[in-house]
Amino acid sequence: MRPSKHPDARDGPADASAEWHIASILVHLRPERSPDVRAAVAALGDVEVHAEERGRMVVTVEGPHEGCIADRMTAIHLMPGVMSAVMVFHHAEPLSARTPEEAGPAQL
Amino acid sequence: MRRHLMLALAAALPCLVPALLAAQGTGQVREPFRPPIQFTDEDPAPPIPADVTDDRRVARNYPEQPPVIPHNIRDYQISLNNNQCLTCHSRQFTGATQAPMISITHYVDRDGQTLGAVSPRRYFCTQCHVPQTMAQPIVPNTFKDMDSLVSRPSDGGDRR
Amino acid sequence: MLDRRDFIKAQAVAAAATAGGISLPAMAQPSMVAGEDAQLTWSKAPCRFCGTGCSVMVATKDNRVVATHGDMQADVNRGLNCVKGYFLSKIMYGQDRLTQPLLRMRDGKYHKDGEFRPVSWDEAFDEMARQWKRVLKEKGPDAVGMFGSGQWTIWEGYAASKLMRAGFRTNNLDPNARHCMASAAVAFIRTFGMDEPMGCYDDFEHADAFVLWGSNMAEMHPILWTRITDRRLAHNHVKVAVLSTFEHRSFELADVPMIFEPGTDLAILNFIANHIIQTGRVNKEFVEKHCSFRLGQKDIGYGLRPESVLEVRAANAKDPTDSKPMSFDEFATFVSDYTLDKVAELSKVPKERLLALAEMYADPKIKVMSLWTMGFNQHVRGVWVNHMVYNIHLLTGKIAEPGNSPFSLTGQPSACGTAREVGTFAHRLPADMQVTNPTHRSHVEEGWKIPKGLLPGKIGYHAVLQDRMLKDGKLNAYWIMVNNNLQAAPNSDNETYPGYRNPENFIVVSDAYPTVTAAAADLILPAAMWVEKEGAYGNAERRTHFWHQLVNAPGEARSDLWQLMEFSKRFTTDEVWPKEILDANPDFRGKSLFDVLFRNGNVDRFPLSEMDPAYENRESKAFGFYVQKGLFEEYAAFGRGHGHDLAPFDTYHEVRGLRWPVVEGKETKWRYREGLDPYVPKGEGVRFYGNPDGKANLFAFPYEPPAESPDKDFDLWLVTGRVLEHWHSGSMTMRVPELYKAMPMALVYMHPDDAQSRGLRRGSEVRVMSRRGEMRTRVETRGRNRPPRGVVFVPWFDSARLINKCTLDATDPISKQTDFKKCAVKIVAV
Amino acid sequence: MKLPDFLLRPWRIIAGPSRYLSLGFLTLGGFLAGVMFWGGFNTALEVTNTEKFCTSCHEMRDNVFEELKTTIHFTNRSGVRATCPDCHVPHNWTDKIARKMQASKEVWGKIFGTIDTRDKFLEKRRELAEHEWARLKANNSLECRNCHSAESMDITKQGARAARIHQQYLFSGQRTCIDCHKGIAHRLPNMDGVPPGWSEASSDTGSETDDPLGRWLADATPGPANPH
Repeated sequence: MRPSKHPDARDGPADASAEWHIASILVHLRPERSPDVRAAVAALGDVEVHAEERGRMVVTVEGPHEGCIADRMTAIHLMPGVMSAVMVFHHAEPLSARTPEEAGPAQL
Repeated sequence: MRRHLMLALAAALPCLVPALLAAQGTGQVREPFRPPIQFTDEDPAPPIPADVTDDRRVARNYPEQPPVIPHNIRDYQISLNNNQCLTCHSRQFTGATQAPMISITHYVDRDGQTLGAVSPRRYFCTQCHVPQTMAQPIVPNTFKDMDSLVSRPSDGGDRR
Repeated sequence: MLDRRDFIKAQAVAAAATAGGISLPAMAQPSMVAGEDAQLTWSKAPCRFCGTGCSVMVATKDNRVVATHGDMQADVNRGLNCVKGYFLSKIMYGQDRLTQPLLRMRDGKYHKDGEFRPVSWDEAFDEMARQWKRVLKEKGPDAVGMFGSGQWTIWEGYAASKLMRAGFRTNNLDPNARHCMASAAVAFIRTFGMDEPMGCYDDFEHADAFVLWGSNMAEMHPILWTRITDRRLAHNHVKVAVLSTFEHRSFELADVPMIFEPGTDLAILNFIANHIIQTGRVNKEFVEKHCSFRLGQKDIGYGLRPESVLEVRAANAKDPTDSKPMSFDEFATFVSDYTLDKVAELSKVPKERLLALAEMYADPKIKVMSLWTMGFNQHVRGVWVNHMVYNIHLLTGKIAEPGNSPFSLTGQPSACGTAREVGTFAHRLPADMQVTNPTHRSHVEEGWKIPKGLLPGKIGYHAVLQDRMLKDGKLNAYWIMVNNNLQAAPNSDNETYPGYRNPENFIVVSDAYPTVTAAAADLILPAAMWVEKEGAYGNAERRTHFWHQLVNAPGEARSDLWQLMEFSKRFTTDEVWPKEILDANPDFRGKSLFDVLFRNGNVDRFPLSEMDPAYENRESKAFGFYVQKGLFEEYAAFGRGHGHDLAPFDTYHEVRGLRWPVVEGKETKWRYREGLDPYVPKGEGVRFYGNPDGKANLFAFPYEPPAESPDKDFDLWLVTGRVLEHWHSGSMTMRVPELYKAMPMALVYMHPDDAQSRGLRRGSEVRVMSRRGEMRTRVETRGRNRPPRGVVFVPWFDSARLINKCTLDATDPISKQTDFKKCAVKIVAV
Repeated sequence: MKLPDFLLRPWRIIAGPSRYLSLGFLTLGGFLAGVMFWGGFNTALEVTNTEKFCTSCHEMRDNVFEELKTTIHFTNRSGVRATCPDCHVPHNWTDKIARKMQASKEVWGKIFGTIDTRDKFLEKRRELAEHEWARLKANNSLECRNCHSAESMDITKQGARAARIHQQYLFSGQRTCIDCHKGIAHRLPNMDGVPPGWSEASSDTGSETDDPLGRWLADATPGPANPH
C-alpha cells in the first residue's frame, strides 16, 4: 500500500506519465438501445466492450490515471439508454516493469 | 499529526519485536518461542489513531470485498429518518457529487430481483463498509490475491 | 501472445461478468483465462463467526484461499455477508500462525516455568499422557478437565465428549458456550422440555413487531439485522422496539427506543405480563390447553464462591432450581404489583414507551418477534429473564407460528449444533439427555457400545468453577480447545491466571494463533482452522450445515479432531477404568481408548471410498476410515425418532443446511404446531411434546437486584461486549489489516458529562478499576456506543486491553453463566 | 371640542412647567434613568441569550443539547464552540428583538408543555426543523456565515470532496450553507421529500418540494414521522 501521506498534503492527480490504470465497468442499459450505446462507447477511445447479455454489458477502460477512468465511467453513465455504469474492478501499476509482488494491491 | 504517528509506532514497537521474532513463516520456529502478548503485560494505551480521510480509493483484494471508506464519516446519520451515505452515493446524485454510485448488487433484493432503487436490506452501509485509521497492523498478513498467484510469465508458446 | 497486461484485462472482464451475472460467451473465454493456472475452484462453507450461520462461497487456488463472497443460494443470507464475513479469506494468513507444538522446557525437560521450545507431536503427546496419568493416579478423574467451545465442529465436540466421559470417566467438560447460551438452554429445558427455539429465521419476513431485549443486532447479528431492516423499511406498519442499558447502532432503526436501568428488565417483563392480564388480552383457550404455571424459588444468590457474603446471606442458594405449581390466578396476583408507575420509576423508562411496548405483546393482531442474546443470557437472573419472555408469549399464545416467535439468538456458530445438541456441557449428554439421569446414561452407554455403569453421573465443573478449581489445585490436567478463555473469563486476574500458572497444574491449549491463553499455558498445540478441515456447524435456527476441507493447514498444524483421537491412543482401558468394570467386561481389558471409543464398529463403519474424491480429508486418511461420517451417524442415532432427527450425512454436503427435526427429508421450520411439526399428532393444534403433559411451563419470579451495583467508591456501571469488526477475542480478526485498521483498540465508551465531571475528555488515558483488577485504555465520548450518565461500555476484543480483569465472576445460580453486563467500576486518569 | 377631564389633567401635568423639580434634575435624572434602563434592559436580554438559560428547560437540555454534545460544533480540534444563541438568535439588535418577541411562543410552549416529553418533541421535530431551515434559507445562512465566511475558506486545507463541492455550489452562489448541511448540530427529523442540497430540485423552490428525490428506497411508502 502506498505509504500514507501527511493528510494535509494535497497532491494533484498522480503524475500522469508513470502509471497504467485498468478498470472494468458493468453497464446496465435498455437492450433495445444497445447498438447506439455500443457506438457511443466505441467513440470514447481507450474503451473496449467485451460481453453483452440481456441489457448488461462489460466494458474495460485503460488510462494513465484514475481521473480519466472516472470521466469515462461518468460519460457512459450519462449516455442515453444507459441506466447505470458501475466500476467493479480497478487495478493500477506503474508503467515501468515492476515485479508482480509489488503489483498486488494492499500488500503490507 | 506527525506526533501521533511517532507515538503510535513507539507504542506498537514492544509488540512488534516479539512478533517479528515469532514470525516463523511456513515451517521453522524461532527458539525459544516468545508469544507476542502476555497476560501480565501492562503496556501504556497508545493514543486513539487518527482517521484516514485522504479520499484515496484502496484497491480490493477480490471482486466482492466491500471497499473501505476513504473519507470522513464523523456524525453521519444513517437512521430511520435519513441515510446520509445515499444522499451522495445513490444513482440520482452521483452526477452532482462525483461520488461512485453504489454497486448494482445493492439494487438486488433477497430473491435476486433487481429493483429500481436501493434494496432496503442494504440500508445500513456501515455493516459492510468501514472507515480506516492510521494504526499499522501489529501482525502482518500474508494473504495473496488471485492475480499475484498467477503472475508467473506465460510459457511463451506463440512466437509470432 | 498473452502478456501480463492482457491477462489482467481478462481478469477485469471476468470480475465484472461475475458481478453482473453474465455468462461469458465461449469466444471471449480464452482471452480471459490465461491457462489452467487461473482456474479458481469455488466451494460452499458456513461463515466462521457468529451464530447467524451465513453461507459463503470460498475460492481456492494452489492450496490457498484467494477470495470469498456471499452465497446467493443460502436462505440465511441470500448473498450478503457482514464486514467480518467479507474478510474471511484473510483470517488464516496471520504471519504468526502456530505451526509446531510448543512445550515449556528447561534443560531439555518439561518445566512449569521453562521457555516454549518446539517439539514433535509425539513428544507433546508423551508429556501430556504422562501428566494425565500422574493426575488420574494421584487424584482420580475429578482432577482432569477440558474447556471446549461453541466453535468446535459437531464431530470435534462429540469426540471430546466421548473421550472425557467414557474415556477418563469425568464430566469436567464444559464449553465456552457456558459464557454465551447456558441460561437460554436451561430455560428451554425447564419451559418446553426440549432445547432450541421453536421458530426460525423465516419469522423475520412475517412479524409485525420486533423487540430487541438488550441485543445489539446491528453489530452482533448483522445479516439478521438486514432482514429486520428489509421488513421494517418495506412495510410501514412494522415497528421495532430496542431495549438496552446504553444507546448503540440498533437504535438507528428503533421506533420505540428504551434505555433502562441495568437489571430492571425483570420488572419490565413482569409489568408486560401484568398489563396483558389486567387488560384482559390473555389467550384463555391457549393458556388452559397448553400451559401450566409454577412459582420459582427466590433469593437464590449469585453463584459466587460459597464463602462470599452474598452467598451466605442468600436464603435459597443451595436449591435455586426448586419450584412448585401455582394457578393462573396466583400468577396474576404475583405480577399484579408490577404496575406502570412502579416499573417506570424503577427502570427509568418513560411510561408511554413502556405502554407502547406492552401493547405490541398484548394486541392480538400484532405478530411479535422477541430477540435476545447476551443481554438476557449473561445475567445473574438469566434463566428467570428467559422464562419471563416466554411467559408473555405463552400468555398471548403468540408462539410457534410464522411471525410470532420468542427467538433466542445464539452467539457462536455452533453453540447450538455442538455445545447444546451434541451436549458438551458439564451436565449434558447428546439429544438433550442429562448425565444425572440413569436411563439416559445407560441409553448412551448402549449407543457407544461401552460397559454398563461406566458413564459418571455427577455433574462436572462448569466454566467459572473450573477456573476456581484450577486455582485451588483440585483440577490439575486441563485442555483448552478453540477458545481464548484467559481473555474471555471473568475476574481473570484473581481466578483464571493464578489457576493456569498454579505449579500443580498442566495446561494444554490447542489454537491457531499465539493468544494470551496460549502464552499462559504449558503446552501449545497448533490447530487447523475453518476450511483447513472438514466440519459441521449448527446455527441459531436449528440449521445444520457442513463444509469440506478446501486447503491444508500450514506446517504441522492438525485439526482438533485429529488431536483428540491421536491422544486417545495413548491410554489403555486398564489405566483409566476401575477394576470392577474391567472384571465385569473382560473383553475390554488391555484395549486402547482409541479402539474402544473410535474403532467400536460405529465410528469406523464407513470406508475411505465413501469420501468425496474432489476434497482432501487429512483426519480420515490418517485413521483409515471416514471419521467424520462415522462420528456423525453414531451421534445422529440418539436424536432420530426423539424430535432431534438429523438428515443422512451426505445430504448435508449438498444442501445449504437443513433445520432439524428432518423427517423424511423434509426440514421443520416451526415446532410444536400441528401441520408444521411432524411430531405433533393430528387434532392437537399445539403440543409441547418435550414435556410429558404436552404443556409449556410459565414461571413466576420477582425482581431481584444485580450482584454488584455502583456505590460511592466504584460509581459507574460497566457493560462489556463485542463490536462489529471483531470476533470475540480478536485472535483472527485483529490479524486482518482492514479490520484492525477499522477498529484497532478497545476504548472505554462513556457519556461526555461523566468524562467532564472526572476531568477527562476524549483521548484521555485512564485506568478502568474494579474491586478485582484494572486495565488501561483511552476515553471515547462520541463513539458508536453512547452510554447514558453512570454507565460505561468496554469491548473485550483487544488482547492488550483485558477488560475481564475487572469483571465480576458472579453467575446465574441456575445456569452458572457469568453476568458480563453488570459490575461496578471507577475511571481514574493515569 | 373640549377633551374629557380625565384626559386633560395628565396632559396639563405633562405639558406644564415643573413646579418643584429643577430643570437640571429632570434632564440629568432622565438621562441617567435612560442609561440605567437601557443597561438593565440589555443585561436582562443578554441573560436570556446564554446557553445556560436555554438549557434550563429540560425540553432543550434533554433533547437538542444532548444531541449537540457529540457533534463538531461542541467538540472539535480548535475548541471553537457554538452555543444555542450563536445559531438560533440573530446577532444584530433589531432582528434579535424581533426574535425575542417571537420567543414568547416558546414560553407558551413551556407553560402548556407542547414538547415536554421525548415523544411529543419527536412528533414536532420536523416542523421545528423546518422553521430553522426556512429562516436560514431566507437570510442566506447568516448565522453560519457569522463564523464561517466563504471568503476566508482555505479549500487547500479541506478534503478533495469538500473543496470541489464548495467551489461548485457555495462560491458560485448557487446554494447556501443550510441547503447541504442540514443536521450538522442536531439529529435530523424524518427527511421524506427533503432533497439534499446538491440536487437540482433544491435550487429553485426552496427546501420543501413534493418531488420524491429524497426517497431512495425501493417500494417503501414514506412512513409517519418516526420518533428517534
